[in-house]
Amino acid sequence: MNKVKGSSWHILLIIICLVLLLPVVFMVSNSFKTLQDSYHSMLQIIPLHPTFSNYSTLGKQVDLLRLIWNTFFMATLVTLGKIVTGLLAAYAFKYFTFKGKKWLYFIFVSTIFVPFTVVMIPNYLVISKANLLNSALGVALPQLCDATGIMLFLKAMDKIPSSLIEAVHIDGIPSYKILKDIVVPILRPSIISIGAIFFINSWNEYVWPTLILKDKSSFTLPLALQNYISSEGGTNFPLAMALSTIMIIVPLLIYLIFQRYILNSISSSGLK
Amino acid sequence: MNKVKGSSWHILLIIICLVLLLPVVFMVSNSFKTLQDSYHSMLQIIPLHPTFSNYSTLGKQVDLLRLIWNTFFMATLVTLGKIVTGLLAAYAFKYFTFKGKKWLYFIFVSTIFVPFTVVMIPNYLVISKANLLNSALGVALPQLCDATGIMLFLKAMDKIPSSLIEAVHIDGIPSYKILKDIVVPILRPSIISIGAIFFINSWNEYVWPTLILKDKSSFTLPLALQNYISSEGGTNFPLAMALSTIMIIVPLLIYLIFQRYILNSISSSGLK
Amino acid sequence: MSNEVALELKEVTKKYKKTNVISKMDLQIKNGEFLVLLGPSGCGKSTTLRMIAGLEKPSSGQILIDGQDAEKISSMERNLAMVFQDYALYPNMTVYQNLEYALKVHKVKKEERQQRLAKILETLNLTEYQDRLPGELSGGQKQRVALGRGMAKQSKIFLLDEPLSNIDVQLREKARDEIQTLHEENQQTIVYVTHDQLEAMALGDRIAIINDGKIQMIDTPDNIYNHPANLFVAQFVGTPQINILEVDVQTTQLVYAEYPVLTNSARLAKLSVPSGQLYLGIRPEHVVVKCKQESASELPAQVEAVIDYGRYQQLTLKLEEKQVLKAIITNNNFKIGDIVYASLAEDKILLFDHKGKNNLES
Amino acid sequence: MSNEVALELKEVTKKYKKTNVISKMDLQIKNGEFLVLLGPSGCGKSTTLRMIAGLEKPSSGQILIDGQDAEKISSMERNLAMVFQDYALYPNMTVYQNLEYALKVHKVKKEERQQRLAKILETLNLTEYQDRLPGELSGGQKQRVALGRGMAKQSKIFLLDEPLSNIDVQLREKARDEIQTLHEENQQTIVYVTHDQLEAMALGDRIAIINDGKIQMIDTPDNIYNHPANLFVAQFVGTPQINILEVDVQTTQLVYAEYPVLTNSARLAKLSVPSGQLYLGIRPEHVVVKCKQESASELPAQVEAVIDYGRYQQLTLKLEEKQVLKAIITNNNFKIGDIVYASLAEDKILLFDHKGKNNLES
Repeated sequence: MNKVKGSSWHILLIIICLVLLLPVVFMVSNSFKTLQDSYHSMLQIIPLHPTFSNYSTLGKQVDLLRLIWNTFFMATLVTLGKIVTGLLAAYAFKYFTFKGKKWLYFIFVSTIFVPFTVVMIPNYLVISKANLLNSALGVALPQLCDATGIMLFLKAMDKIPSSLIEAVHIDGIPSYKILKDIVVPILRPSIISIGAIFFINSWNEYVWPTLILKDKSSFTLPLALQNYISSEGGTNFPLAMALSTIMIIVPLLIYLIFQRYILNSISSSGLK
Repeated sequence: MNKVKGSSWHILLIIICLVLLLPVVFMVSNSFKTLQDSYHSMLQIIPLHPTFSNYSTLGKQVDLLRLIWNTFFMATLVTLGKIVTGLLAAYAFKYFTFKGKKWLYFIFVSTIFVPFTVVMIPNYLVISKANLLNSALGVALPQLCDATGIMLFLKAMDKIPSSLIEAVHIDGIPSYKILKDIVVPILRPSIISIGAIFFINSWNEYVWPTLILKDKSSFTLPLALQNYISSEGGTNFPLAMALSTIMIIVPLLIYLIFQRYILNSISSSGLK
Repeated sequence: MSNEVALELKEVTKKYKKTNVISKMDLQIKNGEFLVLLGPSGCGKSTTLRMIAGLEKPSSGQILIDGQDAEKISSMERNLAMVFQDYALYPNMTVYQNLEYALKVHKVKKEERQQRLAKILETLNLTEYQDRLPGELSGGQKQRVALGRGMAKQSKIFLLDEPLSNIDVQLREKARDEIQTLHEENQQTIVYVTHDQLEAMALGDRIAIINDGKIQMIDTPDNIYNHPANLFVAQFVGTPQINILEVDVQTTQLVYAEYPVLTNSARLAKLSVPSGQLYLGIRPEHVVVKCKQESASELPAQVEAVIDYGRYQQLTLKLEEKQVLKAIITNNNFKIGDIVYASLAEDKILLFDHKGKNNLES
Repeated sequence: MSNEVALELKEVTKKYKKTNVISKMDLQIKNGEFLVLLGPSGCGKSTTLRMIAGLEKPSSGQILIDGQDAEKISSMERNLAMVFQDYALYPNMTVYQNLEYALKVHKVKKEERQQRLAKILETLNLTEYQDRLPGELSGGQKQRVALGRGMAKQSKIFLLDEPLSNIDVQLREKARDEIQTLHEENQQTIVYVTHDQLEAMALGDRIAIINDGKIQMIDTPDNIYNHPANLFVAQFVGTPQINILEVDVQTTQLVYAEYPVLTNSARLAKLSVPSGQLYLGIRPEHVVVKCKQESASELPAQVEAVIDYGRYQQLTLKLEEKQVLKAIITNNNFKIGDIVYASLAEDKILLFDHKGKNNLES
């Protein structure tokens, strides 16, 4: 790739980066402030009197491990479900031919444009009738497949040369083996990074879980966080920030662990 | 592409499609039911006594046009912001070289893994200090750039052969002209479909706008909808369904208008 | 008789969106034959191969494999192997695993697998690379692995789709020799697609030249070069291209401009073309270039370009009215701008009718 | 003197991740010269072109354009045009707009633009396609548009990166002639990258053969073919490849196996190679094949393969111990399995030292 120096572009990027990062810095910094400091000097980046007290208070008030486990379990369930259904559906769309395929695909993609907010109520009724309130499964069930996932996997499958699939067909390999032995191994980086995105989205989900998870013991992190944000913007601001900070640890760990796959699957070239 | 018949795959797709569609059908159907019918035969697809009364009641209770305009204006603002910043940043990442680029990119992508929920509170404080509560701009401002958009545009730019950009460089065309005359026209289908996704996400946004938009006259559709869903699952269910149905009209229209671009940009091949 | 034919196409037609890519193609391939499908890009040669492989279905017509209707048997049961232009190696498997995979899925016993593959790896000089991934191989090595994967199946029919087009020119000659040796040793039926006429000439027992979805000629390399069935075949085979002149038929001779280029009246009489125009084809190596005019049939020309290829030289001669004549010579005494005289070897002249463009003597 | 040199590379080195892609390359290109950079893929020829274009920066060394240090001037100011392998046409602009775009941005007046482009479109036979988008053109047409875009800039130096590799073989000959004609008319300095030796021989005033980031030889096509500087050049140029035999130096003769293949003692004396082994190179057209042995220097061999290319035939002969000898003949009387005798034309024999592989006589 041709690389040209461009200092004005460099500055633009740094500004965008700062805009994206500032709230995070601000959040972490306030989680180490006393309630008083946070109130008086909220925008101060380095705390005047750094303290761990918010974290210890939090540890006393809520069962942090349980919260993390609940969130993790639910997010894992959703992620696995979306990966499996997404891969199967994308594979079927890509490599099989049948009547009405185009129409089916058209409808599939249209569901991307139907907001989850809107289908939440019907879903709620189904879950409640199925007696799955207060369970991670109840949260996960209606999310086990979604069109976005199918689209992302379809896009990823564009990278597999069609001759590869044809070669396997001529060799008479059954479909499920092609998927298992050829498609999945080749798509591994894409699966990991798409999976990471699924996981994070589910990890952060708030509105839908509030409907299903009423019992405090089934709460996920975003629900617990909401408890610290009263309708008018936070009774105990540093405490909320401490919980927020805890909440981003797992996503960032996932990013760090899988960064190789994630960064590569974004742009195959040009950033080396 | 080699296309093989696969009836079991066909069935799988139809099932997934039904799972995705059923809540929508259910929602539309209930919006035409009387309160009583909806209560007694909620799962009945075709209403026993179809009625428009829910829609007319809704028309009396809320200013629908204002709601739609508010939502539309906010979503447009966010979409334009994300497209402009995303394109500029992606262009800079792709075609320019500077020190620390890899690090900057690493940080950029990491912000995808920082949930908006978590940075909501700091953002809220900034917006409230800037006196932007109850305004669409207040909702839009912290969302005017995001790393996901940059990633999507970077991915789209992979499709532009590097030789094309090199050719323009040798011809001595300034960067802004390359972006305007070459990159943007070539990426038009991607810009439209990425823009559509941005728009829909913003259209459906609920949590963040509730913090900023307190005044009823500034409400967007999801906020109004929430008013019809009391904490325990809906006092007037058909009314909520009617509002939901109205809410999906604009997204679906956008899908219908731009379907050519959207479908093409998902999978460049194999679905013809 | 019937079991001598390994593969047969009967009036096969393939349509995409109402345009015929292949029109009523008939083709018989004998057991053990090396048949090359040759043609320009988009002529339908790859589509033909893909239909034989079962990757595409004919819109109409029949494909018979070993006398059986191919439509009733799956790609696998056709008992054929295919090498793709991009090799289509499984990137997640080592060389050995690539060769082994199909056998393993079809439950060939481990011992037999090992024996078979050891021999193939040996033959193709791949033994030392057997644990590498395709990404770690050079183009030539990948091509050999693709060949090996096809061989491992021990199928009767071997299909090759431009297998040499992705490897370095310098290695192509060696790879081509290897394919030929393999064919001699295993005597499989081979259908080989290429757009490279030299490759086709070197490899094929017979060559089928395809254009516009139709077989233009199917014959041995020698006949295709020396007795092309029509103008397309004549122009497609041979570099530099055959020279084509428009000539007038006169009672006892053929005349280009005012020069009588063919005076053999017995030959002309056989043609039964009363009068009018013909296309005359003469290959560059049959154009004799002289410094002085020795007979009235020699065409005066100016040397426009001289290319020295080492083994031979190529002259571009300019006749009257922008007509260009290329000549291949082996002792170059000419310079750009020289006025020369070109004579066409009469017995090498080919004649094509002006309308149908078919060879008038074949 | 200095203004005769259009382009100069001085000890240019290019490293990627510590491996040298180009090592201390020196190169002078004269005004109006047509220089071809020829080499196998990955040899560094494209990198060289890209450094000249300013798309890559040398790790060390200097590039001078018209005597000016290129590092101090931008790609644009280098006053050069480039044609890319994939043509790099702007897909969103018509043919006319593609040609016009750079001129428009650089504020060339509308009238002049129109005049210049009309002429170019005319020359390249593109006038009727000027309103089409690149997507609606054939490969050959795209290639002409890419050429035209380069011509529109009227730059002094024209860089071409394998411009013919993406068009049909049948059209390549014509396209090549066109490029040559354009060069003759405009007398621009051309640097042309290709991996195709025939293309290089046909086009280049001089050819620079590159391998492993180094220039192996830079000379006229004729010298490169007949007096290659080393074994690499000898083997890279010419199809089929030159035959290489390992021979022993004896006082008055060179001996292959027990056959004295070179007995010219005066020539041997000049070599000043006391004894030991040499590589002997002989091109296939200089191997004479006979049915009967006439002298002791002729090598007995068996015919292993016969390929008829129409204009000539290629024999693959098997000597003792798996050594293969290829021969080009024009009247084929041989069949596979025949026992024949091959004599090597003494004055055409090339000799390379066993270690450095350099031509001992050049």
